[in-house]
Amino acid sequence: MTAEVLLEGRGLTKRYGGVVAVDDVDVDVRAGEVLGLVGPNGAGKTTLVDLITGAQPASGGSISLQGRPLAGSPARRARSGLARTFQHPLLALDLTVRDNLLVGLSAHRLRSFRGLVAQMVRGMLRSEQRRDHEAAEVLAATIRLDRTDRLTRDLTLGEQRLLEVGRALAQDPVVLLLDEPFAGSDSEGVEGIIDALRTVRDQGHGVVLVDHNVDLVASVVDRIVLLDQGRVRFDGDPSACLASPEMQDVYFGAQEVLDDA
Amino acid sequence: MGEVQLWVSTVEVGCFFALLGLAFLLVWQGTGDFNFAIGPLAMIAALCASWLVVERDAALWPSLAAGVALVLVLSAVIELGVVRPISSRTTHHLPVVVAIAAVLFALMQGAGVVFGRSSLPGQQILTFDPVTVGDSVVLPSTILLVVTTLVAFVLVIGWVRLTPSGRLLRAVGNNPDAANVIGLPVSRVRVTAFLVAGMLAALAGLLYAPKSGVGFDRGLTWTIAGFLVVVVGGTGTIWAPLVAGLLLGMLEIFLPYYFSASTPDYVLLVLALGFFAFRPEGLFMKRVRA
Amino acid sequence: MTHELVVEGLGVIYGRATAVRDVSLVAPGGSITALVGPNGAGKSSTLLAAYGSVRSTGRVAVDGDDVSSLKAAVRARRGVALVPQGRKLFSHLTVRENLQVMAEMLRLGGDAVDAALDRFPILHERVRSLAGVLSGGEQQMLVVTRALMGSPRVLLLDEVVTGLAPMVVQQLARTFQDLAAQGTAVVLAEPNIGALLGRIDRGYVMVRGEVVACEEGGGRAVDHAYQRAIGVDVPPAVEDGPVAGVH
Amino acid sequence: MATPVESRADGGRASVALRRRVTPDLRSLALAVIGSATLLAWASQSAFNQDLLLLTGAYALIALGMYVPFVMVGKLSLAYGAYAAMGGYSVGLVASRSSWPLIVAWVLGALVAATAATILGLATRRLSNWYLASVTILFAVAFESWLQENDGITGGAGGIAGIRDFELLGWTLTRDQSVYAAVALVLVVGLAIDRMRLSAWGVTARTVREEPLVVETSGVRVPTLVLLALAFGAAVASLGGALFTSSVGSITPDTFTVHLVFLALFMPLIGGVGTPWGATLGAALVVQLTLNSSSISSSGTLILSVGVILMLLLSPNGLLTMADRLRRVIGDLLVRRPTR
Amino acid sequence: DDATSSPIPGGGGDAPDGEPIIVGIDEDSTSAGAAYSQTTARALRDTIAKINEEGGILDRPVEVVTGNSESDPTKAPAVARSLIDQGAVAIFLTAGSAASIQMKPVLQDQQIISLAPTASNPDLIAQPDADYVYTVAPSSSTWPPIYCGAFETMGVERVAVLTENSSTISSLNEFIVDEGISECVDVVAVEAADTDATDVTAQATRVKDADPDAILVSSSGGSFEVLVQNTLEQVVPDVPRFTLATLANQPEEWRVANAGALEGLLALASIDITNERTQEAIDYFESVNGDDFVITGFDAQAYDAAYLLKEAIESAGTVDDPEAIQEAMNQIEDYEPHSGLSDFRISFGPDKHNGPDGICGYLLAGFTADNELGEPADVYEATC
Ligand SMILES: Nc1ncnc2c1ncn2[C@@H]1O[C@H](COP(=O)(O)OP(=O)(O)OP(=O)(O)O)[C@@H](O)[C@H]1O
Ligand SMILES: Nc1ncnc2c1ncn2[C@@H]1O[C@H](COP(=O)(O)OP(=O)(O)OP(=O)(O)O)[C@@H](O)[C@H]1O
Ligand SMILES: [Mg+2]
Ligand SMILES: [Mg+2]
Repeated sequence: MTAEVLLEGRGLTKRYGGVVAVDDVDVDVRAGEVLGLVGPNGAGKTTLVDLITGAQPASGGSISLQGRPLAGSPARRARSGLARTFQHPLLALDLTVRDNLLVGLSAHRLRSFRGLVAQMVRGMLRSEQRRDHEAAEVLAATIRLDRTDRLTRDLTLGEQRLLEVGRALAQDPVVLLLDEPFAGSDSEGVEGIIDALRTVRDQGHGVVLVDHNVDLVASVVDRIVLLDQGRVRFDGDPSACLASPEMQDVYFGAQEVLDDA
Repeated sequence: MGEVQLWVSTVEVGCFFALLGLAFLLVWQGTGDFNFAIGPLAMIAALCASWLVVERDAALWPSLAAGVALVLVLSAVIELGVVRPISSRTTHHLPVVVAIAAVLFALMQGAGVVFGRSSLPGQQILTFDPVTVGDSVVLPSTILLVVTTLVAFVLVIGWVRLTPSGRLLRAVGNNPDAANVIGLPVSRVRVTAFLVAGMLAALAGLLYAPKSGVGFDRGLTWTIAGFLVVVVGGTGTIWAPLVAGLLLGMLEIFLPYYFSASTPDYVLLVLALGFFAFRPEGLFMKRVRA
Repeated sequence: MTHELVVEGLGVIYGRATAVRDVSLVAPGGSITALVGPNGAGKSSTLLAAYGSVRSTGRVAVDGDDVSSLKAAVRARRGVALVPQGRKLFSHLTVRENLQVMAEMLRLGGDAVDAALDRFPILHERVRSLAGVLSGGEQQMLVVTRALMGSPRVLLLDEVVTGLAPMVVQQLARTFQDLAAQGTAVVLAEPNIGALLGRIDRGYVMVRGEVVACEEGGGRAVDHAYQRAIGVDVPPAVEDGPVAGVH
Repeated sequence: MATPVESRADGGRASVALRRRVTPDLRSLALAVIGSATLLAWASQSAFNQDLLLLTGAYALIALGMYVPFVMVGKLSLAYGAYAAMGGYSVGLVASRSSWPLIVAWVLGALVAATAATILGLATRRLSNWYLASVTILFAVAFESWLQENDGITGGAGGIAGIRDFELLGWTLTRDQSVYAAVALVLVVGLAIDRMRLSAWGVTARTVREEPLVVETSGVRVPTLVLLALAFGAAVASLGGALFTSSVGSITPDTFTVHLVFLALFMPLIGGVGTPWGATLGAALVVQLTLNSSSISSSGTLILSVGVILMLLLSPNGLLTMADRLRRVIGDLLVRRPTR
Repeated sequence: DDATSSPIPGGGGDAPDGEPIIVGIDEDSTSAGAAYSQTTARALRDTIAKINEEGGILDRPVEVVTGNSESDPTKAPAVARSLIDQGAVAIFLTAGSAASIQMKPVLQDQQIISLAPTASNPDLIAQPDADYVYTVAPSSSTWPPIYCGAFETMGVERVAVLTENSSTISSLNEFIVDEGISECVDVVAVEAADTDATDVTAQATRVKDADPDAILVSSSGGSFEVLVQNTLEQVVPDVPRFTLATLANQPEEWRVANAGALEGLLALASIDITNERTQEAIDYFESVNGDDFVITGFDAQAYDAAYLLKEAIESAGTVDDPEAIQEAMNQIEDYEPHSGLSDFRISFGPDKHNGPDGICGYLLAGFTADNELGEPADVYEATC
């Protein structure tokens, strides 16, 4: 592949006391690529996403986005073009679906100090902003969530996950990172999410997709990285990955994890 | 040897703060709310006992028991009659905070109406002669307060850390939703938290009152003191309030000694600003993932 | 002995919204019963109502005894176990304490916790960690372990394989099959049963709070019923879908 | 007022409302104007009522100042007494030390209060609410001490008295006019905040209250947003202090105390968290209950706090929310009846 | 609506009729100031009842309206206006002085004669807005000579001051300490503590370190003073202590102190039982409140305040002309009060809005071992 490398992580490491959750990982995400990140439980996938997005400080390594070094707070990295969802959906439960989408949609206007002040003043002077609401409705339709006036608290977990993807999408990111978006989604939700990440890819942006539904992952990604115990065990073509011995070994279960009593 | 007297006072005030803080912390651990009524509850225990003794010529021990009993009843009423119905009917956190603040005022004013608005003397529970250390005097009430505080901390720490019901308390406070789903007795635990906290507050009020008497307007001051203790100590461990209480006690006593009376006001602010900037979790805190 | 869960005319209402309307189902011991349906269909609400943690109307019976009026804790002690959806654990308590709390609610003996911990070696390594620092899958393992502590008669599993790697899923599935074989009534709620297709004996399809189909012929038949119910044209012999095969 | 719960309303009706010309903020404003007109008519009956209305205006501004940071962003600051005092002392100092127009004092007070709020917010910017609450309460206490001790600047314990009347462009307001001006000021600020709440900024701010991490990962600097809210709130509260001081003509260190802040805490909740107009309604009720009620044997604060508890029990989200629900129920009945 | 009005029933035979004269009382019945405000307000009502029995003022009955400012400065102006709205031609200020001070602009604007029976804060009668405000209690500037006299008798040369850090007290201290006792003795330490302090050991210890011959406690009484006295008793049991006037007027606070903690404490008191006029007041109050009644300076000062108002209105001959009443008030000379020593007199003038002439409004009395106020101490007797 010759496409431009958007996100480049080198030597990423995260230690918690004695536990090494992510161990010297190199990771690339190219333009127009969906990268699958798979691995057994506790392999370090979520931690790696956290390190990239700045949700947790790294113990070592460096990251760059579109050639520029990526550092600092999550907000700062988001401004550089990252957006993510969380393994356990993080939403404003007491606001409506539309409001949650609005946060993503309006984020780019609020990212500078001037923007924050200007929007605050504008908010005081102007009545309800209809265009924002229409944009939210359109977005809701793409992720197949209807009734945007519902309180987010009243959504099921599956719907919340969908909504979270919608919010991340709304930020129009350069690289979108999704942590187990398919978990608990029905087939319609799955299609909504797949549509969404294809859109992002087709715009020449990158997607990192973490999920345990490997067949589904393999069917939508362009490349798979297999993590185990914080290290990269395989990096390559999805179908090759599925068939690889590493995958059999650490993921599909040659070894017993569970003691059957 | 004036220094010794200062240390005696530090320990005394520190223990009082620590007990109030512990009461705050228990409710926080069990319910996730700050029970701002802790100060007035401490005040009411002391005021009720003194009122019975002074105005009604009641005997000492029944009066003390009545003070404690009243506070326990009030604690249960606060939880069952105010906090629970409100939190079950709204998803916002604010109404509960505000309701508890309203309880704070209602208790203070109510105490003023019932027990009168003039101060009453605290009741001396032990009446042996003051102990002299150097040329400083340690009053029986001080000794009782300190000993009770230490015992209370040991008991509460043992309870919360080691016993099933203590574990239950932490579980319910940590994730009431999960507790509810798997069927833990959430409401019983919450009431217990309020009751034990009320008990601690009552002890604090009764044992500290001999120092300066007690009046209905003390409630707010005591609430703020207990609240600061929890904020400085953090909510991570049960013994944090003891350390934070003694620390605040030291500031309250030694700053006026070396500087002026208003110095604690300023120093506390500056320390808090600096402290929070560098130790954001308070003194003690455990972290988990978002 | 073979146990049985019977639910009759179940209704669940949240405020003004009706989540479950007149749902009746039977989960006989010895088999794994699936409850499938799209997001928001009311699967979780049904399971929660059966366990007793949401208020509901209708009848719930375990082995013929009506438990509708019992609180969740009592039902749990009578052998109803639930793996709830989402992160329903105590993140500031250690792994061991999380299990201890449950063991005490179930009034189990002192060695119940250690026995439960043996189920997942990963958890055993981390008994002293706060549950909140575990990875998503590790947390799910903890929740499953917690539910299995009391040797349940009825096992209610809400999206139980969420976040678990395939090998764990398959081993868990085997455990559930074993339990079922020993007589436990296992109910599995999933919006997407791909990964468990081969393990399911029978199932119900729920849509918008109501049961619309009951299928006795195994996982694939249940899935077809589901597809039909949500309006997907299912050709008579579908072999591959977006499903994780059995490895 | 439809705003507080329109978010809960079902989709169909809300989108119809959306298409209406009259936006929710204007509908709320219309009701607020009607309310104010009623109050003005009542105030014209006596000088005492005028005083109460001015005090209501001052409290309303303090409560509105709390609304944005407290209700919207969820940041509990307890220094609003100090911020109001800054507005008040600014008026007092400018009036007694200079011949500048008093409007300068209002602006100065707002700037000083906003700066103080920013500094306090900065120190606790990465911490949970309770840290802000404790730092601000410490600040309020220290500030009160400072006002008392620095006679040279603040007039010490006696404060500043004999403050001249408010004048604008050489035109001194009569008492009637200042009452009207105060009401207008509250209406303008209330409308601004109501609009702000519904704007993209407001939605983001309300998300901060619930899940700051969401806003953070969308690239918005949460600490900056919070600081803006705190500074704005402080500035509005200082206007309340300035209004009070201008109308009374004097100020002392214990004019605005921590006690007042706890009262102010009640106000947004009494009216309802859904809209800033709730805060103004709350201010009016607080003033009526604590001042305009028979108070020889009973305590206004007692009535008020018990009232707040009862009200929260009946309608945890405030009176306006309750009124709105009532309106909707009645509306439903009226609409449905013919079809039955 | 806003305050209850209570017509005082005429007890005697010739109860005046005619249009009542309305006077207002700002009584703090619910806040921290309630402890003293309620006493004063009750005494005022009693005294007004007596005035009504005696034929009222200008042969018209006097009616009292009451407002409650809760000693809260933000509410005080509105309370003043509410009393005025109800027709009050004069107002008695009995709540905390910070609240009373905040009322001044309203009183000035509406030209309402106001008397503060117990306030000693000079700021209350300081300009601006003080044309209509009068105080009756000995102003704090008259207190130092009494202390100085006692110091001299007792051979005290080094005095330490322990003071409350409140608005009321810190302005008093200017007169009592800075321009007062420091003229006659060495003030070796001035220690302050907050009103709501939970502990004053530090201040007491610093006082001790200064090695004084005597200690003056400057506070507005209440639990703060008790805390201070308890602590001083503990830290410096052997040093003689002095206090201001408030504690002497708060019998209910005495029992709050630890056993014996007040013994020997010398307080300013305005009750001299040997004073015949005081006895007259005591007799009246006892007839109303029962024989258990213990008179305090607050009662006597309230009694005088009511009579001073009566005198002013009667000599003005009208209640409708505020300036005339003010004029009459300023003319009052050598009024014979029911507090202080028998030589004590009260006069007002255009620039003298604090009544007491000379320093004999107060005497020094010592506390007994039972924490009760005893006989006048023989350390000093003020002459006028
Ligand atoms: N704060 C922490 N302290 C100690 N260990 C931690 C902490 N956070 C994460 N870990 C450990 O790091 C490892 C990696 O966790 P991570 O969440 O990245 O796994 P994952 O690949 O996302 O797994 P899953 O598929 O189960 O979500 C886990 O074993 C976890 O227990
Ligand atoms: N606490 C609640 N308050 C209000 N409505 C709720 C609540 N919980 C669930 N609902 C609503 O009830 C309906 C059924 O929800 P439930 O969680 O039972 O569905 P589910 O089938 O489990 O969906 P999913 O597959 O997404 O988990 C949904 O429409 C949901 O929005
Ligand atoms: Mg993960
Ligand atoms: Mg579900």
